[in-house]
Amino acid sequence: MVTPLAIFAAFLATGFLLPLADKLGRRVSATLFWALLAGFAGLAAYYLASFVAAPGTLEIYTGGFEPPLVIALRLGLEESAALAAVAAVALLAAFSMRKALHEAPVSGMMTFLMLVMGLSGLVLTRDLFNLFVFLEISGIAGYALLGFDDRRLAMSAAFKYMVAGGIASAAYLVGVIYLYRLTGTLNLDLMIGSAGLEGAAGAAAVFFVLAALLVELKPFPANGWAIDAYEAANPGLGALFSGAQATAMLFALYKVFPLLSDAHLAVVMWAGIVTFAFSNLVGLRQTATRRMFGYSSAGQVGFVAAALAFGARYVEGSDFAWLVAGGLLVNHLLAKTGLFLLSAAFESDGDGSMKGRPGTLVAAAAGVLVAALVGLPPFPAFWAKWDLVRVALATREYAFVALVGAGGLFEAWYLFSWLVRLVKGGADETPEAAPVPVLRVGADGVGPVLAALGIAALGGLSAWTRGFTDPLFWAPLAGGLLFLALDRLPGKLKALLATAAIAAFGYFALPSMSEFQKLFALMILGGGALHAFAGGYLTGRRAGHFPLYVMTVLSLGYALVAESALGFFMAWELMALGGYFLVLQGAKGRSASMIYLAFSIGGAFLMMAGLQLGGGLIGGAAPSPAALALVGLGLLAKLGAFGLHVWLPGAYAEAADDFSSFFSASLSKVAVFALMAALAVFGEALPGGELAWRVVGWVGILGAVLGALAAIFQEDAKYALAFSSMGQMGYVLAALAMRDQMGWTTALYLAATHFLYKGMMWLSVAGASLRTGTRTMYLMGGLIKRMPISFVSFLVGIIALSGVPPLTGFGGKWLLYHSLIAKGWYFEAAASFLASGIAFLYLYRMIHSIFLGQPKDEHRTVKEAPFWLVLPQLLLLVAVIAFSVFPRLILDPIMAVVGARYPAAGFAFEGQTLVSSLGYWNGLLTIVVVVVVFVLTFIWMVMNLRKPRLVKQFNIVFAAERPFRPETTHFAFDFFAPYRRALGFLVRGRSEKAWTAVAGLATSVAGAIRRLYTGNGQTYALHVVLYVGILYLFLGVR
Amino acid sequence: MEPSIPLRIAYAFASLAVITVYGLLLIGSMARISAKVQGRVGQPVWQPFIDIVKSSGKRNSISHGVMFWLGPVFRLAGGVGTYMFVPAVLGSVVFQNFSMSGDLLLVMYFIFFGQLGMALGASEGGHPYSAIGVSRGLAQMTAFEVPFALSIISIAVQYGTLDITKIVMAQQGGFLNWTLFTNPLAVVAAMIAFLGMSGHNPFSVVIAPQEIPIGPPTEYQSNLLGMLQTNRAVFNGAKLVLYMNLFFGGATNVPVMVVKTFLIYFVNIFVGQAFPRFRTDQAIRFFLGVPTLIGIAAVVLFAF
Amino acid sequence: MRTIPADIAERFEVGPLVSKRADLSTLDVDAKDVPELLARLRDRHGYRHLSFVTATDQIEEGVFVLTYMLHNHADNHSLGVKCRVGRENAVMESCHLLWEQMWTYQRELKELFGIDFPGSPRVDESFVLEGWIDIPPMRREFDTREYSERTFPTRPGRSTKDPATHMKEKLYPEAL
Amino acid sequence: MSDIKFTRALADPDHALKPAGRPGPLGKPLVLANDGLPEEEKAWFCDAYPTASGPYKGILENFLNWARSKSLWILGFGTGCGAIELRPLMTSRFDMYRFGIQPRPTPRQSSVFVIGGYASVKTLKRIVRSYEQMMGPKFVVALGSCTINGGMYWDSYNTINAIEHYIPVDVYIAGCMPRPEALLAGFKELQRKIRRGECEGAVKYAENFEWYKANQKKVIHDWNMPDYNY
Repeated sequence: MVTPLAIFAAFLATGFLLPLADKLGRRVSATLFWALLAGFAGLAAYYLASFVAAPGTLEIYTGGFEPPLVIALRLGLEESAALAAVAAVALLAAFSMRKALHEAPVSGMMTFLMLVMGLSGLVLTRDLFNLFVFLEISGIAGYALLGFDDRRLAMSAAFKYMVAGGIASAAYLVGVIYLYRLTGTLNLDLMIGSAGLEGAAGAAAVFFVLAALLVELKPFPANGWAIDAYEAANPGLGALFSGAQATAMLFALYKVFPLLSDAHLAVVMWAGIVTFAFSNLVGLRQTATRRMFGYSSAGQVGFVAAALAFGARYVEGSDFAWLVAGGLLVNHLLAKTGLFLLSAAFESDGDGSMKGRPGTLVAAAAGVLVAALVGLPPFPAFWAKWDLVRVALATREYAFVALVGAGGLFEAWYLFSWLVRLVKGGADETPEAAPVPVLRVGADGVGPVLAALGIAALGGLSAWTRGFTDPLFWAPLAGGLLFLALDRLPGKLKALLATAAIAAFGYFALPSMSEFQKLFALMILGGGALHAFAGGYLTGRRAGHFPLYVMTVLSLGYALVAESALGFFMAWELMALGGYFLVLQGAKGRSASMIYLAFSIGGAFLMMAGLQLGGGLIGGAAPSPAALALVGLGLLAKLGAFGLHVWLPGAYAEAADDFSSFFSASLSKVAVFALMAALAVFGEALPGGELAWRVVGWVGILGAVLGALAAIFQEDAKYALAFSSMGQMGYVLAALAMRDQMGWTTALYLAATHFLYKGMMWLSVAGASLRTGTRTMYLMGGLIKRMPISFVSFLVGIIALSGVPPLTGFGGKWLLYHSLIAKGWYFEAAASFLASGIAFLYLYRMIHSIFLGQPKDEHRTVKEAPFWLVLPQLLLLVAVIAFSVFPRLILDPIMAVVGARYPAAGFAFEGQTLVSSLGYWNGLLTIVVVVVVFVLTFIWMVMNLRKPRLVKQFNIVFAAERPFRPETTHFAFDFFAPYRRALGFLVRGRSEKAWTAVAGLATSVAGAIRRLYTGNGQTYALHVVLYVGILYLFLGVR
Repeated sequence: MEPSIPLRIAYAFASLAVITVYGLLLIGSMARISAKVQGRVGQPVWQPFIDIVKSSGKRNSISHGVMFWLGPVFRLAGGVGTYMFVPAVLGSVVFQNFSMSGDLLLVMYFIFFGQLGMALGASEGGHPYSAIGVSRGLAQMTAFEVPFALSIISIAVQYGTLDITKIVMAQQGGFLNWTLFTNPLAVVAAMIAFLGMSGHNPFSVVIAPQEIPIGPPTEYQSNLLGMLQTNRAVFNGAKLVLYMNLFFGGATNVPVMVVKTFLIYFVNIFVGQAFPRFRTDQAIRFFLGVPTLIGIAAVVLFAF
Repeated sequence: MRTIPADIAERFEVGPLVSKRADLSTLDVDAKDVPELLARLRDRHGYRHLSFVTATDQIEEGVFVLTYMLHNHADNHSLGVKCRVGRENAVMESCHLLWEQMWTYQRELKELFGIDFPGSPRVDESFVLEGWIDIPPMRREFDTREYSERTFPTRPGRSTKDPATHMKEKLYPEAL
Repeated sequence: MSDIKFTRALADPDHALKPAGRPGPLGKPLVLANDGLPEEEKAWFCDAYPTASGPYKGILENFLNWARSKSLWILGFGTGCGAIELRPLMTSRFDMYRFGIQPRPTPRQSSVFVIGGYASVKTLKRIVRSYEQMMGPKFVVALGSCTINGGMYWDSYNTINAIEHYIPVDVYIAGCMPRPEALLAGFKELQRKIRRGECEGAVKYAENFEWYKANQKKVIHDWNMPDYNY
């Protein structure tokens, strides 16, 4: 094995040779530079490979003597991994900086090499003073590199960096001196366990070393200098700082952990996590990309340090450090490197405006990088976070968990906002604005794509090593990748393929499902396949739609069959991520997708905490009210329960029409599934007991009332349907909260029928808005004559939704009221009456405004909706009719499922009659009576019809006048003005205002904290000194 | 005991015929009573029959489309169906109708069947006033449903059932057993809702004849109008029978039913002749005010 | 006795102030001065209210006399500003910027007298007559009876009787 | 001169001024009822001409005629000053409801059109439109001298002189103004005529459609509606 000393020799030699080679021409010196970097990377890879194959450590003693006489280096698995990381980042960064490096004086390349060498030394050395030397080498190289391209801003940043670095170095030296005095050695291994470290003096000495290393890790709030450096640095250099230097510094910190007492470690842990939360909070207000990445880097590094310290404090063995801190670190360094390189390629200058929009591949890479950084599956940070939170909850470090959650949420917000700016271009959401051109970045895209590939591979590896070998688990990702590869195919073909893919998933997944899971599989996978087919309704390729769609549907499918809490949660997060991107793809999806994301991530974190508290979803854990409450809150956010619903209308409405339909009809049901499953696992007890369930019931009912009320005032068809969905899911929630046989039967029945009729209505509206080119209802009208099938579908949908017998909806109402009254929830029942009455208003308004009334001249020639939309509607229509005629078809399986959980309580079928303790309902007889009466009446009408004359739209009695134009005759705008006068005050978006206030609070706090960062070097120096002092106080050394 | 299917259908037709004739006569006599209040002689009691014959005897008709034709079909089927789901006379095989299809909830929701269909038919007429009328009607409906629902919940709690026949059975044995006396608050709430349901003053803004020429049916004519007029009788009959069953002890024979429903309907006239009209938003606020509080009180009284 | 305010007498060539009643006077003025005079009356002399604008057809003199009737609410006085416009190609300056409702009167005058007000909103649209194709009916050369006979067919046998004579004949034939 | 045309047209129903509405080879009229409209407005209106339905005979028709006479629904459209005389009919003093007469706000549901006195050309257009929108059989009661021969407006430039030229009339009630009692008498007369089967104005209108239309178009110059308003 090549001795690692060769690394230093080679770097130093090359460093000296470079100026000479440069005399022969830049080409020669550059070749030398690249050759060295490549060789270094190759060596690091070789080390890594050999240590993975044969674990062990290689101790290198310089000069042939044993320590303490000589400096010792160590090379093991950990060191080689860190070296590989440094090398990889260095290569990518150098590649990104190639132009600047080639053009600047040769000293640029030299300094670059020195920096890399210094970082390698930090990783390898086992000697405290040698560590200082490498600290200084890398530090000085860093200052120099910052200024190497001679920009004024960079020079000033470099100076501030130097000041902070100097303070840190001074502290370090002081610490090392004391340590040497106390232990008589500078070798770390000899120092560990030395009696000299006992007592206050030892603690203080260690503290100085620790403080120096911490300061070098750029902790909040003493990191103003670092942020300035990130902002000013060349993006490639930023990557190097954020990726390689942070890796090396964290490694150095990790190295000194054995010296630290628990109090020291606590300081590291809290300093790290506070940095994570607050750096990200400040990042909220940031728009300049590199500065934003600077905050993110500081936060992430703090997070890794915190995780390291946490592991050292609470967990035996090094596996935790490997999995969690290592996972977080590698995740951070690859993602951040990729992002810095992306910003170099796309950003025109530091203010966040973009030169152009990336193509599909680079956009996908950007998505992967951001998602990875935020800790979404399947990337390494996701798995790391899961473990970290599990242990943190087990050790009751709740504040720590809360900070992890908060920091992650803030980071997600600004990073995804940046991503939106990148892939959509600009900050303007007006549809009239010219589309941002795609910018071909060529070689500059290689770095980010490589980073994304690496991170994805590592993520996959993490999953695989955790025992996820089930093909169904991999299906969402594989499906997404497959369709990404097929993205060039025509949209209609892809729609068919996607249908097939989802059907295939169902075919493989169904055999292992319970009846309960099958019921939801019908809604989710069945709905997924239907909507995949409907996805063919648009012409063109629909670039990017199908990969995300297939991934989302299949991850929902996996969520149904997941056998572990982690698997379920992964699928859940993946689904949220897919949903986010699908909403973002909508023409005006920006702000809607961001709000959706915030609630998804927040909700998911609560859920994760709950799952961990409960100890696992499937496979009996002890009942835990707190776990149920947390999981439940997370699920309520996904369900769009009242108060947590503010994301819902926008997300439903602004996504592509077919996905809106899937979103509302199918996706929302997974929350119901999860809620029911959670009840099965965690028990039914909530903190607060029955009263809490009553509150949940009221949340559902309020959602039903206010959702319906908001729906009637919408002019946009999709918003109306979105609010309607919110209302309908409110009933489901209320029914679920009853937790008895009738309640759950009601909930499942409502969920299943909502899937059927809401799918019909969304798709019908999709067809209408496709043909008319608008979603605004009053601009449509009279489409019944042009789109009769869509009309019938919508009509059956509204009859079913409104609960008018004889269609399926009535069953839902019957069950709801019977169960509510039987349960003794009388006022809930009365409020449901009001809600279902209000539902009539928006349903009528929609069908009137879209399909009836006056047709517009420009819609006189529109055609029926495409076959791709019509067929799914017809299938749903058949299902609705079948379930209407024979309610047992759907109620029998539901009651079987519920019966397995709740004993029958005076509620069963007698023949075709459903009998409860309060009454009875015979669906078959009802529909027979209605149909017979209807047919007889119809015959009566036809028989009495004399000389019927079919007339045109303006052949109406218009007070002896003639109508002026269809637009002035179609009564559709502000349809329920009297209602607005009477009850409009109830729906003025109080929830929206409340959440806006919360968001406003966060951003203003961020703004206030940002004032710390004055840009003044002296202030920053003061920050650093004060920070060290305060940390010392926290240490509580007496 | 249980009649055969053909016999049951025959009974249903007989029952329907009785309620239609009675409903029309009821409308005619109420118009005559109104005339008396205004110091007029008024139209003949049988005038509704003549009007229906006249409308059905028109020689031509127009239509705006299929849904326009189906509107009155929905409406009349809704009226007839509602009646079919209500047992009209306790213990009578003939007037049992098809009440075994479902309980009170079925009736309450089937009421919407005709309204929804009619609203759609009127919409296809393309007349803005139709849509305005429907908008007002639906808006008002959601409001009066609240006290009505509370009242229904109250009696469901009181009698422990939503089965109409059982509710009537529970009220037998002397008029003091009627809901009117055992649960007066529920009856008051329901009767106020009934005013809204019937669309007489002060809740007649839906069909305001001068302002939005009779609202939803403004484009309907000829036999389509005839069907709407017929429905008015049947539907009124069904609602009155329902109210009688729920609140006024039901009926064990036809004369009792006639007397009771006549008196219930008379409340409309009594109030309608004395009050001017509410605007829609006023009506909504009205129903969600005192009547709702009365309904809540009725529920509270029996539930806790 | 009212007098013409000094500033008006100074600026415009106005005729004498003719007092019709205690609360009504008229003032003759040249057509070209009308807008300015009206503005001054409105802004400085309290005649803020425009009661109406009308025309009379002085066919003998070959002119239309336009009357702008203003009212001063403070001292309850109406002032008619009169001007003369030639009947041939009658054109008058539009004053719709002074009072918003002015354009309605001008549109009426255009339709019934054929006096044009260039620039007045909607002045060419029909006002009360829909689809009128003859000469404006309020012009005195328009023969309404002839027009009616030409346009509207009548039931034959119409005769006119003097009511007084007719009733006398009918009720008291012996008196004749 | 116009009188001659008038009487001849009534005597000779085949008299046609132009070949409007006569079916072409494909069953569609050669000239559509909305041919006079601008191109972009044609699709808004039904383009068919009226067809005569009736007169019918027989016991059923007699019964229906009886019902029609007992259920006279007046179109609530006061076309002239005479409409003021309709209001007292609703009051307790005259109480037209006794005779099955009641007002109805829309022509679709009315069977009687009361022309309330003088009809200006502008109103005539609305009268024609409303009349055509009524469902047959439909009856017209013309009230006041003005409808008969122009009355005091006989020489007015914008008031027609005989309503009969434009829509068929069943009963005239003379007077200026006729008193409510006269109106009641007129309605009673209308009921008698209906029962005798003599009120077939709708049939007459359809059969002499060209003549009526030509008369209407002669006075209504800004024709912005189809020739027949369904």
